[in-house]
Amino acid sequence: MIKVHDLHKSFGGIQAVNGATLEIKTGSITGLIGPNGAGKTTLFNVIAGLYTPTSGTVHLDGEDITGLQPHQLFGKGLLRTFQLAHEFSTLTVRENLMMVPPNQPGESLMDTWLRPAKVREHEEIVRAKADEVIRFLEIEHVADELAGNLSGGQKKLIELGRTMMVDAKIVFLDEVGAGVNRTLLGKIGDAILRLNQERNYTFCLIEHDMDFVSRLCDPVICMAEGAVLAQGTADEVKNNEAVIESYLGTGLKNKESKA
Amino acid sequence: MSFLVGHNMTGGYGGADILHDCTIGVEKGEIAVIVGPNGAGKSTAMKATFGMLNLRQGSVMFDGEDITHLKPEERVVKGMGFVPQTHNVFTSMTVEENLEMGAFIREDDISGTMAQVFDLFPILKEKRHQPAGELSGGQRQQVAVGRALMTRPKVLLLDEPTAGVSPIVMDELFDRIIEIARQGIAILMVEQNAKQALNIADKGYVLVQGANRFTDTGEALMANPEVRKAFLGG
Amino acid sequence: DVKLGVALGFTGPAESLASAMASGAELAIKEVNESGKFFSGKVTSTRADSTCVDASAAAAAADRLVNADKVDAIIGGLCSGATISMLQNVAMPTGTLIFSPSATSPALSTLEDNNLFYRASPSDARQGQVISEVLMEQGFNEIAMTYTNNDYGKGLADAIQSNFEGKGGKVTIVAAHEDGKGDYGAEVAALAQAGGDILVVVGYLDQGGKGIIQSALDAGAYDQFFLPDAMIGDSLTSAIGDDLNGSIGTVPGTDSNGATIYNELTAMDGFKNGPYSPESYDAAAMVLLAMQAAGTTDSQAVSAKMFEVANAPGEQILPGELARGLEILAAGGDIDYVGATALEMIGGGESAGSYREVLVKDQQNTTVRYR
Amino acid sequence: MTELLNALVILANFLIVPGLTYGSQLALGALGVTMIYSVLRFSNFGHGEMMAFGTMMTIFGTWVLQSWGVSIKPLPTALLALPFGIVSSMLLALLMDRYVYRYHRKQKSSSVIFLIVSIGTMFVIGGIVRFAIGPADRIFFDGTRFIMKAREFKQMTGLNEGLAIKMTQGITIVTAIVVVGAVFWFLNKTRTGKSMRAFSDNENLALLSGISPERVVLIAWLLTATLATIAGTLYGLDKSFKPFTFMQLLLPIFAAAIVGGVGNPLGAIFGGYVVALSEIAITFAYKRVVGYLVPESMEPEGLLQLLSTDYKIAVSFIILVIVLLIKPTGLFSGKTL
Amino acid sequence: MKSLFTRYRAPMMFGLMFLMLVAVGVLQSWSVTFTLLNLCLISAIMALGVNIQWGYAGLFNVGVMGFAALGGLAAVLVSMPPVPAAYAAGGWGILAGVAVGVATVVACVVVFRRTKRYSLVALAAAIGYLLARAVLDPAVAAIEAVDPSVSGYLGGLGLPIILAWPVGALFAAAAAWVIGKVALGLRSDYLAIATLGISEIVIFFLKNEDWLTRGVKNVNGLPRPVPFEVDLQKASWFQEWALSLGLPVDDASGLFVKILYTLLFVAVLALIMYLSEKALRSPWGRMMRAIRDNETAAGAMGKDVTWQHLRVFVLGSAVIGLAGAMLVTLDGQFTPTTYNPLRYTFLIWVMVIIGGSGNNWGAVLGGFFIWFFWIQAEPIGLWLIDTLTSGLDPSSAVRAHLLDSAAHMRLMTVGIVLLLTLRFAPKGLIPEAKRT
Ligand SMILES: Nc1ncnc2c1ncn2[C@@H]1O[C@H](COP(=O)(O)OP(=O)(O)OP(=O)(O)O)[C@@H](O)[C@H]1O
Ligand SMILES: Nc1ncnc2c1ncn2[C@@H]1O[C@H](COP(=O)(O)OP(=O)(O)OP(=O)(O)O)[C@@H](O)[C@H]1O
Ligand SMILES: [Mg+2]
Ligand SMILES: [Mg+2]
Repeated sequence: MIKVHDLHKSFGGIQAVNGATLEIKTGSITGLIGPNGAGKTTLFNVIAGLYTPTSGTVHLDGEDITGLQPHQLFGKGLLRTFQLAHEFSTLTVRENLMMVPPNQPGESLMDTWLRPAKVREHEEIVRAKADEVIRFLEIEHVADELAGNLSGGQKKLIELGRTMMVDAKIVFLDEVGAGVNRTLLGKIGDAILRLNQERNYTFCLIEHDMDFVSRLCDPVICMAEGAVLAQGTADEVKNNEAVIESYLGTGLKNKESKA
Repeated sequence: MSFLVGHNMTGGYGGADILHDCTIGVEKGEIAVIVGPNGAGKSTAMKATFGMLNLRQGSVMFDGEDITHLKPEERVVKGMGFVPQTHNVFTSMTVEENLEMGAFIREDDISGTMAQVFDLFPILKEKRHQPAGELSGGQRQQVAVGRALMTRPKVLLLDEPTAGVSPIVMDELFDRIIEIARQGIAILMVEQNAKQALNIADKGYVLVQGANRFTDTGEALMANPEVRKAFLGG
Repeated sequence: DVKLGVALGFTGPAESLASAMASGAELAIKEVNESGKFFSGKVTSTRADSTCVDASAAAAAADRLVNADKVDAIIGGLCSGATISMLQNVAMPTGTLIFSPSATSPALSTLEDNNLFYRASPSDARQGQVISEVLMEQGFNEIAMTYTNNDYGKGLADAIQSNFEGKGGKVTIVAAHEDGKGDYGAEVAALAQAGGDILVVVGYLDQGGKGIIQSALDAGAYDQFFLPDAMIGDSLTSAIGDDLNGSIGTVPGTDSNGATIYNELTAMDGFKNGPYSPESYDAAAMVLLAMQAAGTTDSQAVSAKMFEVANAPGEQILPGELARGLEILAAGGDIDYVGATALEMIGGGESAGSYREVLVKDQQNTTVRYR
Repeated sequence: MTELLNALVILANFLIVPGLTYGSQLALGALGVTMIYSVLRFSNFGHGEMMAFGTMMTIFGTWVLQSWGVSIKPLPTALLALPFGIVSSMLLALLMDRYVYRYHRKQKSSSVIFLIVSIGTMFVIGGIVRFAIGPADRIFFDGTRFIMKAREFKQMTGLNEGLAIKMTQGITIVTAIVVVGAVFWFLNKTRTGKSMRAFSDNENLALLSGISPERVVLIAWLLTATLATIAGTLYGLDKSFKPFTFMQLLLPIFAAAIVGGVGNPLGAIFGGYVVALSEIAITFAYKRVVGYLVPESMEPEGLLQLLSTDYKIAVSFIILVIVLLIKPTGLFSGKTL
Repeated sequence: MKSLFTRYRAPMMFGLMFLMLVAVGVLQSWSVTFTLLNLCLISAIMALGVNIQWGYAGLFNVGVMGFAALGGLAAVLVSMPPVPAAYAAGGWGILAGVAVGVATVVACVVVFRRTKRYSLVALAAAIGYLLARAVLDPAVAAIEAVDPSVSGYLGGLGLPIILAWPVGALFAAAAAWVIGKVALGLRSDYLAIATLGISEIVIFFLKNEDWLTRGVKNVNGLPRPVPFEVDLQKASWFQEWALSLGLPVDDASGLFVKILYTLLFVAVLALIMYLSEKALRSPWGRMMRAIRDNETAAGAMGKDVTWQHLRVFVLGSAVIGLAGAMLVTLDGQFTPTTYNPLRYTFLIWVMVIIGGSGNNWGAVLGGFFIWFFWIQAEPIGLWLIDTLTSGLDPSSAVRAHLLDSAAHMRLMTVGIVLLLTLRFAPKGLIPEAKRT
């Protein structure tokens, strides 16, 4: 589905992504791990059209999508979430979700002014959809709260929820887990699996919680210094020396010597 | 009487109450961990103990002194340090300047502490002259913690310090936190990586909808099946 | 009793002129009151802010004067735009007389006004001729010119240029300048490069005009200037100092020494004479005298008397002699109001403008001759 | 050779010296704007009038000194009175902050609200100034006018083009550069300066680092008042003091601040020069300059003026727009709100 | 109680405004009331225009002045009678010049598309500019030579001035489109200063291109959509009518005309109000607010931010242009020197913010409120001074000085009103409602 070839992105002197080449298979849930600053988020941003690459190409189903605008990619069914939550702070949670579906009739002024009926009925559909998502994410009690007033984790949930408002081909999740309660994260995991199986979404997710990664992801790709360090099944990657060395580490030293 | 304690705190952000008669506290040299679902009020509780929202009821005692009515910056001077969950770095300032700001209230020479922070988070040393806004999520988190460490506080409040940091750094961090605690500093932190956190915790709080649900030692909470299931993800 | 409205641009670009003008008008009113010879008791006055540039605000102010304060006539309109707005939106509908000290735009000569509009300052067209004559006679045939970028400046500049070139002179450059903008480096630079025997500064003496002269002198670009009416005044000579000596200019006036008398009057009354302050005095005086002559405040009747009062034949009336004027008129006699600016009405109700040729000698505006 | 020199002298006399002076004047104003912008995060429209106020106070001081017969020729007396002006505008600034801005800080009002509030203060201060000293035009420069007169220069060099440098021009340019340097050093090197930047970056976190907001704000206002007074006085010395012009000055000042990259002192001064020089350079008539450079035969007829001076201000804005299009956050990549 | 207040806040505010206007009618005169009211209405429309841009999309447009002026220009070009002599003198020249200009622009675009080289574009532009000048200058000179003191310009089309209103909107919209294309990439204050600059440029154009606008010589005596008072006063039917009302004919005619204007303006305001309210409460409004909150996220959610920005920018500007045309119609004259940022940009902004940005009703109220004080501040100020100094004996210097500088009370009063309002309504008189 997604083919990234020899991608480079540098900010001034910093080589954020440095010759990354990787593929995301249709229908897969690909995990992307790697040390802080490995270039994962930057890679996402390049793929999703937020940054233009210094060099290299990105293909979606064989079509070259390098340098397309985010909204164009959205049109092609490529969605993403942000690592640092990008909620619409003066919209309520429900509105945050309802604004997502593309070309709603109500978004054209002409229709708004001339065909209110059509607009109204479409709104009902969208609203129903939004409520469904809200229920799933267990945030009914803040559905009408301004998103700006949400807790850190709740904001992350909205990030995820927005991607569930439309039928996407492929969804990029940047650390949905960070700051989300583990029990809920479990449920989110289930959701991802379900979306993947029932609606055959393809997923690519960045995550630092290895339990979560190994539960969902196959394959798992580990980046370091802007390039692919290792890839394979979760276990293969977990036991890869380099990965352990640079990313996983060997657990707590002080724990036992404590008290 | 704990070293730092927020007693039966009740209050919110002006609208409906978020905290309902909630109590959290920590002793010198002790690590206390707060866990709970999203939106439970963990961050709010932290902010409350730091005087960043006004309580309708309850008090905050620090070192045997009632600080309920002190401004945040005054609490800092008294020796409290805080790492918020979000917006926890000066994006337009370089990593180094961020750390310097952390040490703002200190008059003595800070180079020593800065060196310590740098060998805790080597990546920061590389990026010392880069604006924090350009850092990656995890790197920012490290800057944030580093900033708080620079104050050399008597008590350190951490709101999800490990959110988004890689496992290796997380372990490093926890190790370091243990060390800090050993130096007799009280540490109160919110964690979603609850298992690892409770592992090293002397005391644990489970908050639900702004109220204490469970309070016990780390081990005990880990052992409690109900807690595991409902809050630690099985 | 009679009530006059004094509507001038107290705020905005011309705010620095307004105060002295208002005092001028009020001086005339005071004089009339003290004479006690006015046909209908006391004359009172209210000020209103016509803002110079904001036509809407000007109309609103005038509306207030006429409909709320119930004034019988308006002295004012400092800038032409505001004046026209007041004339068309308020004076004409309500049939109120309006007499402007300083609106010089040619447009006002041709505008439909059913005899409600008068002004104490000559239209620029005439001054254009005079100035180019003077320049020629003084033997300048290459001039550089800068004008303040409004209807007065532009109008006069046009007039000067066409007349001067008509007489075979050469205008090396005509550069506009904006009032109130502090720095005139650019204008002076351009003017200096274009060259010319003298710099004609069509501006206001405490605004851009002064700025231009100052920086032209500083940069050593020009040392002789030509000063049209709005540039003649003691504030300029004292501000610039000796460097201005030798510059020449023209200002409306006759051999009557109205101007000097007026100067003394202002000194006695304790305010500083300024540009268009004499005109304001004359405007107020004219309106009141014409009312006296008409024996009523009805605009049309008063308007009908304007020319009689302003022009010969008749006893000449200088500033400070309003009492005498009133007396004569009361007795049914005829007067020729000369006033501070040698006022002379011509068709369209504006000052005919006989001119005084001025030479700046040791920091004084001295009269060369009249034309 | 002399041809070339003459040409250069023309440029120096009519383009560079005035340009630098005006540029410095704008820069000093822009600095104050930048200061408030970078610390309190709003564009302060009151600044022009604050300059007027400071200058007015300095003038009062000058009059008093003159009445005592104090003088520091060749320098203008006003420089002696400057401290008085500064102190009084500091007081004004603090009063304003106490009774106007502080409330909105507590309210966490958005920056545009602050902007509108500052327009309010602009009206009020403007009123005060016009009440106290009136709208009229005032000259308070004493001391010797020129460092070098055009005539003297000609005699000195034997060139037939003159170069004049006014005392005020000298003072202005020097002060501007010094002050900018100082501010830059203060913001980026001193602890207080950094704490101010920190505050403007993330207020909450500043609290958590023990930085007291009120103190930061206080310092910011004191600095701004100082800058405003210096800028205004120098400007008034060079031209003359007239309240209205200060309102007019506001736009080019903002242009300078922003084209340079708001929140950046270096940006301020460069912005100032860009605006000022571009104004003159583009409306300049290059006739005589070229005349000197090319042989007699092909001396130009026309004025060789790119645009007539009517468009002077438009020009500076065109430049500004172009700069922004190429560098969307100003020459020195300032911040955005 | 408080909730009650917040709930009926808007109606109460408007009620208050209404009372103030009535008070003026009673204390000063009804004619004054309607003069005020008419300008209040126009201001309200302008404020709406700005609110559409700022309140909906967070576009910091400080070029209001320019768009208003373009609207004004439309009034001239549509309504003034053409000047045949001028057309004869230089009509064709102008046409040719314009053609060259257009050609140049096209050329530049093409060159840029082909070779992404700014240098070449600049070259093309320069050549085009010189060509255009070569063609235009003689034509312009010829036109401006035609009887300069009264015409000296091409004049207009001599159509009814009402038509100028939509045309004004079009002018502004067209300009906005170009400006938007160029400048909308900029953020917050950078966009602000850019628009400010461009608006200044527009004004300088209007001031100096006499052949089109008469420049600073102003265009006076524009035709009216309503009868002239003087004609009414002569008309017998009107005299009778006035008599039956028991009003003096003069006053009646004045009022009559003003009320006609009021009706026209109210109609326009109502229409625009309806449309924008509808838009604001629609999914479109939701999308705009989302974009305002976070452009990156909006983009990632498939909204074409640039295009939407351009669209509101154009819409808002069109409304401003419309208001500009209406204003010139009411003034009956077009004076380029009038357009200064304080009055035509920042005052409008004050209206929007005081009213409560993001809220149409707020903008309208702000328009009324601020214009009211902008004018009434003067009598209020005078009265203040008078009462304050009444204690002092009339001849005392202090009193004299104060009364003399009373005019400055105007701006001061406006300032104080502004500060107090924001002090007690920090989010504006009618804050943006939280929609759910
Ligand atoms: N806008 C930017 N300007 C300059 N450098 C940047 C910018 N964005 C990212 N970087 C640098 O690029 C590198 C990769 O950043 P990135 O956010 O992709 O890391 P990451 O893999 O997402 O790390 P994490 O797991 O902590 O999120 C980092 O070293 C960061 O400092
Ligand atoms: N600034 C605010 N204004 C109003 N309500 C707020 C604000 N911040 C948080 N809340 C509300 O308070 C509740 C608790 O928020 P808090 O941030 O304390 O949750 P939390 O326990 O930290 O959750 P998380 O683990 O996701 O960070 C949430 O329901 C949220 O909606
Ligand atoms: Mg990342
Ligand atoms: Mg939290």
